[in-house]
Amino acid sequence: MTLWLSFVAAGVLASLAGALWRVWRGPRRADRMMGAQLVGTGGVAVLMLLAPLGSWAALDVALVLALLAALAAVGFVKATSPDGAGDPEEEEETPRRKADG
Amino acid sequence: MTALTLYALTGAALIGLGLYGLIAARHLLRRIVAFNLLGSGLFLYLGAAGARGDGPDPVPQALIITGIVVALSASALAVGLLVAGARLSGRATLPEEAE
Amino acid sequence: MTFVLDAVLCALILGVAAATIAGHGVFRAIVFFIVYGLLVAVGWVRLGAVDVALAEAAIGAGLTGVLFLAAYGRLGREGAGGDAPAPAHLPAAMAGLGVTCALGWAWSALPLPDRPGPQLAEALPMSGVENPVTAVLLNFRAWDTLLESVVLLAALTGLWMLTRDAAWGGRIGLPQHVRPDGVMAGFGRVLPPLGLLVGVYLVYIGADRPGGAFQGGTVLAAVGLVAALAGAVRPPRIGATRWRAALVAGPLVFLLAGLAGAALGAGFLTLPPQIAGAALFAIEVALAASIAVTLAFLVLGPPEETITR
Amino acid sequence: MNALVVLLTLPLGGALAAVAFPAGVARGAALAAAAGTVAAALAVASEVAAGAPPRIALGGWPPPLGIALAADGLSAALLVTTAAVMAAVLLAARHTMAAGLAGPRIAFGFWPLALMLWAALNAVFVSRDLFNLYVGIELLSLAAVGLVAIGGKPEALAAAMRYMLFALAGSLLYLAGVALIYAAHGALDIDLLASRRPSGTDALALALMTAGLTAKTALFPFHVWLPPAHAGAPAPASAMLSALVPKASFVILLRLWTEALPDEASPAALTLIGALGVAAVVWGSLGALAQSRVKLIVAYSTVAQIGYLFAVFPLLPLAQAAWSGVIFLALSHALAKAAMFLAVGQWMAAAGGDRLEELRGLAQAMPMSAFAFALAAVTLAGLPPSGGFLGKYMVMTAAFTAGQWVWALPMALGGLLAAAYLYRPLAALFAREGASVAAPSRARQAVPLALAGGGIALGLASAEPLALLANGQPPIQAVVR
Amino acid sequence: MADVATVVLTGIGLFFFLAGTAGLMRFPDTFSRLHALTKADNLGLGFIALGVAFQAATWREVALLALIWALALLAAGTVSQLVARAALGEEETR
Repeated sequence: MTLWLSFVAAGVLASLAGALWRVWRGPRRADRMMGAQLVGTGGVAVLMLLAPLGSWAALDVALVLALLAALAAVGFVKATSPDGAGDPEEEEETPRRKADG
Repeated sequence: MTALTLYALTGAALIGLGLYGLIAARHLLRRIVAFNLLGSGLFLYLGAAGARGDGPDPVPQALIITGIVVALSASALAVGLLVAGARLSGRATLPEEAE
Repeated sequence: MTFVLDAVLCALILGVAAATIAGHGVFRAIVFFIVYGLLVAVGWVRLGAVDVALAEAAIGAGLTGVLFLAAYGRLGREGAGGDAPAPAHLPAAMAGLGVTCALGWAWSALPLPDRPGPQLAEALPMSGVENPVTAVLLNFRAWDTLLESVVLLAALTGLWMLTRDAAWGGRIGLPQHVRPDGVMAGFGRVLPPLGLLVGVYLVYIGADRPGGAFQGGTVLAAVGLVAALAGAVRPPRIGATRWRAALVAGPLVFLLAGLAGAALGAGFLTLPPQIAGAALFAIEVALAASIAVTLAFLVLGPPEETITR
Repeated sequence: MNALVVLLTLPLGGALAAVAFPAGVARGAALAAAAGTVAAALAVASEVAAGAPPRIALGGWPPPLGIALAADGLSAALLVTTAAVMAAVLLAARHTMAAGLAGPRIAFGFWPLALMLWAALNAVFVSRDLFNLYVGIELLSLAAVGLVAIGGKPEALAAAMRYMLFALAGSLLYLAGVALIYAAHGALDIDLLASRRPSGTDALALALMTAGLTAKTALFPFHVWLPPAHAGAPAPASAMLSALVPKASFVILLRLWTEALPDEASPAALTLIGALGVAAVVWGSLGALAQSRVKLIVAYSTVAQIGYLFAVFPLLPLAQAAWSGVIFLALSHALAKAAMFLAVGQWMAAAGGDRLEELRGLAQAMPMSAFAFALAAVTLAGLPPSGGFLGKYMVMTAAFTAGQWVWALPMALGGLLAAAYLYRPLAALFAREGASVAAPSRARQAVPLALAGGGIALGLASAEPLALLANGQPPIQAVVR
Repeated sequence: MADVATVVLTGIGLFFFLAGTAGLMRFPDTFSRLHALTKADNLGLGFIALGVAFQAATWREVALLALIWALALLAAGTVSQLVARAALGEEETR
């Protein structure tokens, strides 16, 4: 079983290379973030596969990774909005920065 | 070659990459990112060294956790300086390195 | 097969790191850095260091990545969003290569020393916790951790000094705005309760199993950040008294516990074994709260809105 | 309660109070904590002087499991000097860093940052654990960067950023060395390492730690960040940054090369460090000569003075007097440099700037602070009877005893150069032109004067400090050539 | 028996990951890539979680696996919508 689970884990990791190629290529920022998102899911999957191999505590890491990947995605959407603090679903013109100077 | 050696050498390579980025990059955010790579490579090296022998040594793990938190604090302050500087100068580089 | 797994992982880590340093575009470098943190967290699990893996997943991949993304957004706002191309730098390449080769050589020359393992095994039952990493952090090397909690505070105080005088007293971070009935706002309502649970769980189990104040505190900070970015809560004003109390609670409880040991004649930072468990739990809770608030404030950054007095 | 514990915890407690409470209370709490810390520093020094140096295994866990703290003569001397400088700086800042004058932002941030800086210095001076020293210098660096940036001007922010980059790179290089040490020996305690079984990797570890710490100390060629950072901060902050902060990384270096790993101190490596020190003396002095702003002159002078500290390294394993001499140089530089920055701060407040021509004739309006600057200049140039003179005298004696008179040359040359670059501000100050400015009260002018007087007194009453330093002085190595 | 289930289910999971990556690399535009990706990685993760659950010794671990999958589903669903919106406003450059 160790052999099979390591094989699957290595396979998932190897498949992530394709996602990394998308991060490198883009062309949009959204494409890059999608690639990162797939690596995040892949990382969670690898951690799940590692759990029966070594310690089940790896699942706690997977949990944190899944949670924080969601935070990173929100951070991404914010960072690509015009004023760094917006929401792509807002329909009206996003308020320009209020700060002066 | 054992797996530990693999991680230690990866750590050593990350340290070199991070050092290169920290010195060579112009954009300050890239430099701060390089600093984080350098730090994390160092932790990987220390962690691999601590995992030798019988069973992982908890002391390096505690040191690394401390180091990770310190690195985040330093990065946050550096990012703050970068943004505040860019607000005044309109650039994300050091003044003497502006194009 | 496990070796192949490790080899693939290390190759990915190195490739991602190289892609972070090389190439054009700051945004791409940041995304690669986030990916890097994810992969390194997996690496820590492979090295048997689950405590570190938790910290790396929460801090390296999570908060640091969001910090850089937020910085990218803010730079765009200041009209400094572009990359600054850097020519190849020969001395830097030689320095990097030199350090890598030296450390690679050192690995082969490192002796396997006597480590504090036996002393640790002997002391662990008296430390008040069962997770050896937590015992090192909060008891055996408590002075490091106490100073580190002040490092966080120093970084935040320094960061707040970068506020424009006109914005002093304003709400922390950029003024966030979202569509009230939109996906993001909904996300900001659903995720935080779940994350809160995870964070508290990590703090709670830290005494016996991987986890603890730093990992749990970071997850709690992430929860606060999601809530703030998605507009579910508004960050406090920079001078708000209650929040300042939250910032110092952790270091203060830690310091007082240490001084109590000294006052009782046991010595500074000495916890008698009978009460060590309870004392460490109190320290962990206070520390996690302070770490959560401090980290969230660090990532949100100084206030931006102009205050009219 | 143990004086050493008070010394470490009181500034931390004061910093926490200064963060938690509103500005008025914060300042009071900070000053109260400062008074207590000064008393604790004196108490620790008297314990050391009485031959009972305090030593704690924190938490009751002896190394290698726990962290040991210990005060020896070197720590005691630095603790007392730091207490003197910090007391003067905070007294000076009591006025200039109040909310009314500096604004609410600075009034909030200055006090906690200053106390954290102090706490970090004390922690570094007494820690025996290499990783704990890393956390200490990180706290020190972050507080220092915050203080550089506190002024908020574009130059200050750029200077703080540059400082930050050097500090980040430096601390990671140091940490890389610490990691190698732990990997090879399973211990981080200086005393345990002194009796370790040597490993082939120790030389690399020492080289990495030294490279990192010299970047943090601003040794040539890593000095470029220092002058703008120290000149860009408000005067009380500059005084702390220039007088005290470089001493922390210097002390770690001194302990590494003489206490933890003295067997790795090869003559070639020591000569390299010494040569960089000499280059720093020359480069810093020439830089100071080229400046027209007093603050920059004083900041470049720090580059040169740091050079002295490293120019002594080749003599450390050869002659006992070199070790005490270099510490005397460090102590007198701390007192004199803080006095200079505080005096310059008062002139800037009165004259509106620090260009040489703006300062002409200021000595008539502010005789005490002008005299303080002159006394501090005597110390920096190494003229008798100052502590700077005594330090150089000891180093030069050591150089001749060791038969290495080359290392006496920078001491003499640096003195001449210092006299040259300090002549210009003194000439401007004491010019016979009346400048009518609103001078600060005599009590405030007395603060830098007291510090500068301390630099002179160190030379006049040298017996006690020398006796104090003898406690725990590392023996010189059997010379291997 | 449990081992067979694990092998089959994780194998299917791996297949979906490979398919997702292929989609991410081969599909011509951002939106079709997003569409393919979300399906593939959610299914892949689901099958792997299920496969690993057959190795779990306690129900706590099974519950944790389910929680992680649910969290990933929630995050992926939200994120894909937001990323799609963000991509709409972005021209085809960096």
